[in-house]
Amino acid sequence: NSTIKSDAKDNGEKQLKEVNVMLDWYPNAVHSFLYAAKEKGYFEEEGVDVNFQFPANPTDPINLAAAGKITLGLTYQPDVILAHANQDVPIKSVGAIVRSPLNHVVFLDESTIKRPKHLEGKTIGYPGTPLNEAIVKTMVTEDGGNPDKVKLVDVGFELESSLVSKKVDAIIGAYINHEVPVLEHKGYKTRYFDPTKHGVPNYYELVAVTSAQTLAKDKDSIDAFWRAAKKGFEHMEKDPDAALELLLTNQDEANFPLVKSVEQQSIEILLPKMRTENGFGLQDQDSWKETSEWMKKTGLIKQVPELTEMYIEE
Amino acid sequence: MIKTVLHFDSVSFRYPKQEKGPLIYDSMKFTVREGEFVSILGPSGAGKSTLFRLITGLEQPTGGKILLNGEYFSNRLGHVGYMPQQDLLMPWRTIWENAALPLQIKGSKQADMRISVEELLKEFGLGGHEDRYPAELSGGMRQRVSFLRTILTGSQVLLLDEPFSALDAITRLSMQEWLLKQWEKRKKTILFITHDVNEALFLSERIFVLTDPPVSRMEDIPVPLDRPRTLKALDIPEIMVLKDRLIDQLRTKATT
Amino acid sequence: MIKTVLHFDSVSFRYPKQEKGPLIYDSMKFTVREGEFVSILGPSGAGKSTLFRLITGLEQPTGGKILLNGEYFSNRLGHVGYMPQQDLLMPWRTIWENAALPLQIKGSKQADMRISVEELLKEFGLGGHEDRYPAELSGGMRQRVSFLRTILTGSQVLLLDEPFSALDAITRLSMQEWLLKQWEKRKKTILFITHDVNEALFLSERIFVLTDPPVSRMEDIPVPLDRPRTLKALDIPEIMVLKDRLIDQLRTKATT
Amino acid sequence: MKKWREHTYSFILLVVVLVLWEAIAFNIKMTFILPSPTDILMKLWELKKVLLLEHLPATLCIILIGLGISIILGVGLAISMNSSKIIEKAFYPLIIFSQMIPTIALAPIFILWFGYSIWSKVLVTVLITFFPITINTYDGLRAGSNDLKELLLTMGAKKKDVFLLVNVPSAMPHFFSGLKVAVTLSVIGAAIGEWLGAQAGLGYFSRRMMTQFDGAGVFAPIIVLSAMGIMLFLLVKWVENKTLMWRKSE
Amino acid sequence: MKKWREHTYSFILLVVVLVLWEAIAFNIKMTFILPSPTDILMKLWELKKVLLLEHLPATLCIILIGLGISIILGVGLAISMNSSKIIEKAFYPLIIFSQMIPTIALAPIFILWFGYSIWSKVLVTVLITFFPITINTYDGLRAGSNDLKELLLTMGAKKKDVFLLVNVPSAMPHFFSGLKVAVTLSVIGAAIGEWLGAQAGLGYFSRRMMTQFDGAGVFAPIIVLSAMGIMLFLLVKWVENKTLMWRKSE
Ligand SMILES: Nc1ncnc2c1ncn2[C@@H]1O[C@H](COP(=O)(O)OP(=O)(O)OP(=O)(O)O)[C@@H](O)[C@H]1O
Ligand SMILES: Nc1ncnc2c1ncn2[C@@H]1O[C@H](COP(=O)(O)OP(=O)(O)OP(=O)(O)O)[C@@H](O)[C@H]1O
Ligand SMILES: [Mg+2]
Ligand SMILES: [Mg+2]
Repeated sequence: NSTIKSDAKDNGEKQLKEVNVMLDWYPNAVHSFLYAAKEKGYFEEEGVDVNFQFPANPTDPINLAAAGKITLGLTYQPDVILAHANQDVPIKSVGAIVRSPLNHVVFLDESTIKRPKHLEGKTIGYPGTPLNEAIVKTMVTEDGGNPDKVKLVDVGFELESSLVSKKVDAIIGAYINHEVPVLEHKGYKTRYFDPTKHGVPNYYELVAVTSAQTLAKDKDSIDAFWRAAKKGFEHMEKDPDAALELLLTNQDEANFPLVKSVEQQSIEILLPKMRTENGFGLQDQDSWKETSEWMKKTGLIKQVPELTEMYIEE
Repeated sequence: MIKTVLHFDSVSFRYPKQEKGPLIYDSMKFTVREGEFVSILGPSGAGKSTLFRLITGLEQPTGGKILLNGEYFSNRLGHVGYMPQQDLLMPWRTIWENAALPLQIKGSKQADMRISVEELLKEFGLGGHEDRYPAELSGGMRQRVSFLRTILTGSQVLLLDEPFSALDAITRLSMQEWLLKQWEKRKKTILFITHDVNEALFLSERIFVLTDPPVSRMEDIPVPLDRPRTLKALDIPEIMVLKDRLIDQLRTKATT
Repeated sequence: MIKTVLHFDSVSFRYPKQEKGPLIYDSMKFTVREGEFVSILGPSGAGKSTLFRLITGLEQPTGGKILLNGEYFSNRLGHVGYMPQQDLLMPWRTIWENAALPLQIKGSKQADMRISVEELLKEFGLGGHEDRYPAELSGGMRQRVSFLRTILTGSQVLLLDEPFSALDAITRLSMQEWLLKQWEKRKKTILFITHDVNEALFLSERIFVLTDPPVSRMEDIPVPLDRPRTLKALDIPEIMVLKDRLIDQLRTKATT
Repeated sequence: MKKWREHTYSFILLVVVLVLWEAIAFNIKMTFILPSPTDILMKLWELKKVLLLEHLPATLCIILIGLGISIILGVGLAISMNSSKIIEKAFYPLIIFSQMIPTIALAPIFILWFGYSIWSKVLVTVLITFFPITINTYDGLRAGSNDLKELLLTMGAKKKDVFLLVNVPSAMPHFFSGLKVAVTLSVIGAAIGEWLGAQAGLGYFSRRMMTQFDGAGVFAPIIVLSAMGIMLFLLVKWVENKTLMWRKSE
Repeated sequence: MKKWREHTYSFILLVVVLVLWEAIAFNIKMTFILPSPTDILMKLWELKKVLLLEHLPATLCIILIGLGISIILGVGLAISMNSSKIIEKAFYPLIIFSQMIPTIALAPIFILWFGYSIWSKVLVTVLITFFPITINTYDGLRAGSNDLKELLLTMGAKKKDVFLLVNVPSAMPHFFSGLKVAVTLSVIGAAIGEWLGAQAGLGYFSRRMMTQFDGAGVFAPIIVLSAMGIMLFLLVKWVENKTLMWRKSE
């Protein structure tokens, strides 16, 4: 595909503007719309040349966006709020991609856990982030349980293995569109609780952020990127299988060890959470407000940041 | 009958690393009896130190057998007291600790060791240096520590490789006298490498003269002197003749 | 007028580590002129090697001054050729490489070095051993390599610390003769530590006799013999008397 | 007095580094990535109780147990390999192999075996630190002078005596080199170990702060960790100087 | 013939370890945590082209550049510290300090400076590997015999000569100990470096497989990584034996 790109340039079309995007993780089904936009040439049509990078640390997309090293970073709404509240990190969310949490409390199907209250006395593995602690606490409290009776263990990178080797009874920080289907693929049936059904606000799992400076400088390219992304999403929505195929064949097998059946399942779960009547990506002040206030209530942040500082309205 | 302490039965030897090189010993035979004092003379590089390495068991003969006290051991290590040509003091041990090494290996008690070692150190003119490290001693002092260490092995057979080469005439004389006294009192058997013909004549009952390698026979020369000997005795005509003969012998061996 | 090569001007010395210990030299004075051959005798531990360390500049006097060629240097290193008592060969270098060390330091060319070193090795009876490592040589052979290395410094002043102590009489004689020839031909100044009174008498013009420390004056004894000397010359009555006097001197010094 | 003067240079360099750091941090103005030394210091003061009383002991415990096991294991292996060609031939490649495996890949296995107890963290520390001790001690044991060994044999010394009287003293300087590297690695080892799952510890705390965009909070526990590591290092150096006293008299 | 026999033991041990591993893996039946050797082998075969032609060169490149810089830096530092008390006093604490900082804490800073280029990975490798080289070389330089140094001084040798003729040869065995540890660490260093951000490399590939819960896929690149590390180690050992030939004749 690189030849196609250079051909386009040679043909004397207007200079493409470079846009560097850092994904929230390694490429997977959630990024289908981006790869679709790239492969279908939507980005090029809009006059931007998009490069994808993968982060080493979960915080890299925010940090590097703030430092101006990348144009856009995909990250989590609560992290954007945290970054603002704790350190005044100068970033703004430009659009919501996944509109509700994928992060669920997951446990094995055979488990005796039936409702969040049952987590009392159980051990839960999590990747060591305070956000997950707050989610568990909110859920257990809302269900009438005592959150102090839940034992949380930071299991680092090993969510799945800690669960299947029965070192923990449940995990949080696992995604229903990735960990759950992967476990199923390996022969482990699981069940899960949706945090939004148990007192946690319906926060955006995935948003795209940029720095205030970059926004001022590259507003046009970002807008162009977003228009193309929307087209990509429309394609993904219309023909998920084709979009997935684009993702899978986009990179060679060497760099792309995805399991097709897992990603198919993933896309099914994702689509309803990405779709909105008001147009893909649109952000809602209520979501920012609700989430911030919940975070303040649980002690994750000390005060609610200025809402308009955190995102741009279209 | 006097016991045979050491017997070389057609011993041949070459250093394993010089596989293609010449033999140093070629089916050599000799015998040393209990209580003898034998000096070994020979040109530099003849194989004197090598002889000691064979006797101690540090090297194994390429051919033939070495008998100790009439018996054949395939592992002869630990049967004789050996003073090597280099002093080989351990730089990380004090003089006292260096000297006490053989006692320590035998597992003697600290207290017993202290007394005997300190006494000997004093006798050898090393009193007051017990707690210094070898690097702080003069060459002759180090040699005396090495000698002392050999004595403390308590072996009945002593192999001394140029033990007094770094000592001045006076210190050397007193060490020689000390050694003779020990030899007489304790009935030790002593093999003594030296380059000093006078020393050999003064001390020993027999003198072995080595030629350049390969050596297949050592000249075996008895010393016709009674005990106790004085230095003056070396000036009597008979001994002067013997001395000249020895020097001549060494000279011819060295030039052929 | 004959130049003064070495002058000790009230030199005092004690090893820095023995801060509280006795002085080894206490305001000692002496002078050595160009082309002299001086032997140094003294009991073990008297300070002979220390004297050399002072001259070379490895140690600095606690008091007084050392003049070389009439000049005072605070750093005397590199002005004289020094052969230490221990052979100090580098275990990781072959014989040839060990001997060539001083030439290498001076930056001589490989090719030039090869010839001169190999010739001397042959002359010292070490031909054919050039490529072996020190661990494979006999004690006397190592001493000759060390001696050779000192000669190759090419210095006009040589300090030799018991250079021939590990050699048999014959090899020793040939080395002595070689040294004398060099000394006469090249007008070297030589300081020579030995324990062998005969050697001192045979080689030198003056003999310094050290006492036990602290030394403030060395006995300075001229040798009344013409050159070239033969070994037989040592047996003439005048020398026999001198020899007895030397031995007596050493003995009294050692016992007081 | 002299002791103090000796440290002047390291102090000057330290100040230079700190000033430079402060300047860079001030210029890029991104506390969440590169906090300035004063930020860190303030954070340190703020968190002093939590860090020193809660997290430091947890980490120190892992480090000390890990190092203890490493020394025993490393020295033991070095001795066995030194005394038997068979063991050497068999284990040497395995030991090297053990070092090539990124610890993180083994994390799930450790946890399978040890759960989230201290032992999985200790194991990581051991895995990282035993290697320099083993290699250095082993190389050191071979450095003993052959002449000395032979002399001891002629005195009727057993293999054990030769070992204790020649090999061990000759190996000491090498062993200490290895131990110094190991002590240093142990700090990282413990931190990595804590990332595999922990409830407390300086590495755990630091990583937690990373998710909070709290740059100073990330570095404060690391400063404590480093201080502890340097202290351990100096301790080893002190023991080394005491043990190898004879060196000075050379 | 003899050469082959020498390796028999290591071969036997290897087989024993593999069989045990296979048995354990078979028993716990959790391929994604502990894949069996046969699983890994099959995966290796399946991925051979990708691993050997694409990811191996990427990682090897990081390792070689990193080691090269480490050797230059480590030896350079050791020499400077050996030749000047001031430098030693100033840098020694800083060098130790540099080792105590968990690399991951520095990752964002590296990336800020170098981006996701090869240099952030090389830097991690250098940070991990230069230390054993520095410490060992430095300790080795001090191990030179004083008597020999003095002898050289009397021959009019300059500081430089003494250094080259005594310190360097005496430091060689120590240097090689350090290099062996460094080579081993370089493999982990490169792997960690790749986790900080990479698009290719064995460490990167392994970690990606981790997110896929694919045990055999995690271990296959590690096996390649280890094989490469062992090869490098053997190379160093071979050079060591060539360089320290005189040891044999002792
Ligand atoms: N490096 C040192 N540190 C402290 N004391 C030393 C040192 N070297 C020698 N001495 C002491 O200085 C005194 C003189 O030693 P020196 O080596 O000069 O004697 P020497 O006359 O050469 O004896 P020898 O004939 O035995 O070689 C001795 O008492 C010795 O213990
Ligand atoms: N470890 C060794 N490996 C190989 N050859 C050796 C070894 N030790 C000695 N040799 C050689 O064996 C020969 C005899 O050496 P040896 O040490 O027995 O001589 P020596 O009679 O003691 O001489 P010296 O009087 O000089 O000490 C010499 O040619 C020497 O080079
Ligand atoms: Mg000999
Ligand atoms: Mg001396």
